[in-house]
Amino acid sequence: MVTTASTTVHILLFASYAERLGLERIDAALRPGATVADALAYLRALPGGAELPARPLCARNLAHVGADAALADGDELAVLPPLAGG
Amino acid sequence: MVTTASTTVHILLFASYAERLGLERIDAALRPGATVADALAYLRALPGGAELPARPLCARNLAHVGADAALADGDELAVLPPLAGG
Amino acid sequence: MPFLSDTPLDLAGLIAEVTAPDRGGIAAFVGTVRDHHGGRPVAELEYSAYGAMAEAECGRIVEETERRWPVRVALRHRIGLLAIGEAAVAIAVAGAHRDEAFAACRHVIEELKRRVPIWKRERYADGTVEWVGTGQAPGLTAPGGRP
Amino acid sequence: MPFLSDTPLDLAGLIAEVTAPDRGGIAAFVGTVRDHHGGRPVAELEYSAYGAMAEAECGRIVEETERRWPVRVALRHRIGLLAIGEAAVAIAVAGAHRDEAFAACRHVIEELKRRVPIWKRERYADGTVEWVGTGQAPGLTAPGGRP
Repeated sequence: MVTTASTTVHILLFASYAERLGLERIDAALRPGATVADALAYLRALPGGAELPARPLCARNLAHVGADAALADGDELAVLPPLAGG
Repeated sequence: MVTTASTTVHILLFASYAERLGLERIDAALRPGATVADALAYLRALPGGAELPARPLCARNLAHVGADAALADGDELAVLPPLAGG
Repeated sequence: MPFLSDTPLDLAGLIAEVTAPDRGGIAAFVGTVRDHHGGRPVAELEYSAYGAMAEAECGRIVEETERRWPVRVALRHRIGLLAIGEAAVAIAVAGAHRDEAFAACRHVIEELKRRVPIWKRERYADGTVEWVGTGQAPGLTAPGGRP
Repeated sequence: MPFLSDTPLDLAGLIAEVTAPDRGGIAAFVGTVRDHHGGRPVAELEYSAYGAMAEAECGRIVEETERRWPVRVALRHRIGLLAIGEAAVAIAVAGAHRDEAFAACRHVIEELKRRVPIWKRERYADGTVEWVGTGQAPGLTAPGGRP
């Protein structure tokens, strides 16, 4: 069975990344089966998106994930600049 | 030249050692050239002195020393039970 | 929001949280705002966080640490505008033995720096403003892995 | 007598003593009176010291530590009668980097336990009283040597 529904991912940007892209949140409609890498490719196509590093730190639903992690409809994906806590 | 003067050492006892010997301070007249070991032998001859361990912790003039350290007239020698600070 | 605080941190309060009659060794760490960074005088500093995830990640660090060592952990990170010398992070760890307390305290600050989504923007004496990164991010892809 | 105190210890005061704008990492240790020792419930505890030597030895430990690492050290040990849960020792060490602060703080507590002439007498719930030794003494013959 082929599903035609898209996967909507709520992307959050923080700190320097939010400044570079000029946005803190964007909802992206990705193809079903999309991964974190696909969401990053979507961001890179946006104005300022080319400035993102090759492999930024990412979190899916409040937990760190790698670029090959799968995304489901309704997931929250955060793209995190270098951490500076402590 | 042979000196006939004795070496007076002020011996301090603390905590459990003071209790075993029933004294906190005693001035011992030792032969010139005496060492910490000689002072300990002097203590062992006192009532309760046999209960001292073979090699108790000792301090001469506020600094830790070994049993072979030399004693001079007027030195303060402290015999220290196992430490329990912290 | 128990781990992030927008008011000054209280180490004595954290120590009181973790101390108990059978946990006599308490190791603590406080990180304060330095007056210099890369040779430039810092005037003030602002911490921001991905709040929901920072809370979750701090909770996971505390839980993992208390599972790995027989200790209790209290942890706070300041957010918002901080003056030079103010505490940005405070950690208190109590255990029956100091080995465990020191090891666990050290673990908490290392994991916090590595995993908790907090950022700082420094304003320098010359008026310029800059996001400060510790360079931890790019290689970190999973909570268990080292960069 | 700056290192021995017959009143409750104040860790915040020690931290304030060592913190400076260029020393942003503060490691601390507090040792409190435990309620059990060797399986027996402890009611209260008394610390006594060879005061003049304890002061001198603490001074030497602080000096050696500040020479070995680029840190500042503050240290206090309580003497007299203490209740369960009260702090017996408090140490604060500040440095520019946490590695140094942790290493130096750990060094100070280890050396204090090994070298500073302080004794404790515990009174147990059953009324008996006992001098408590950590067994450090017999092998220790010089300040530089390990037992």
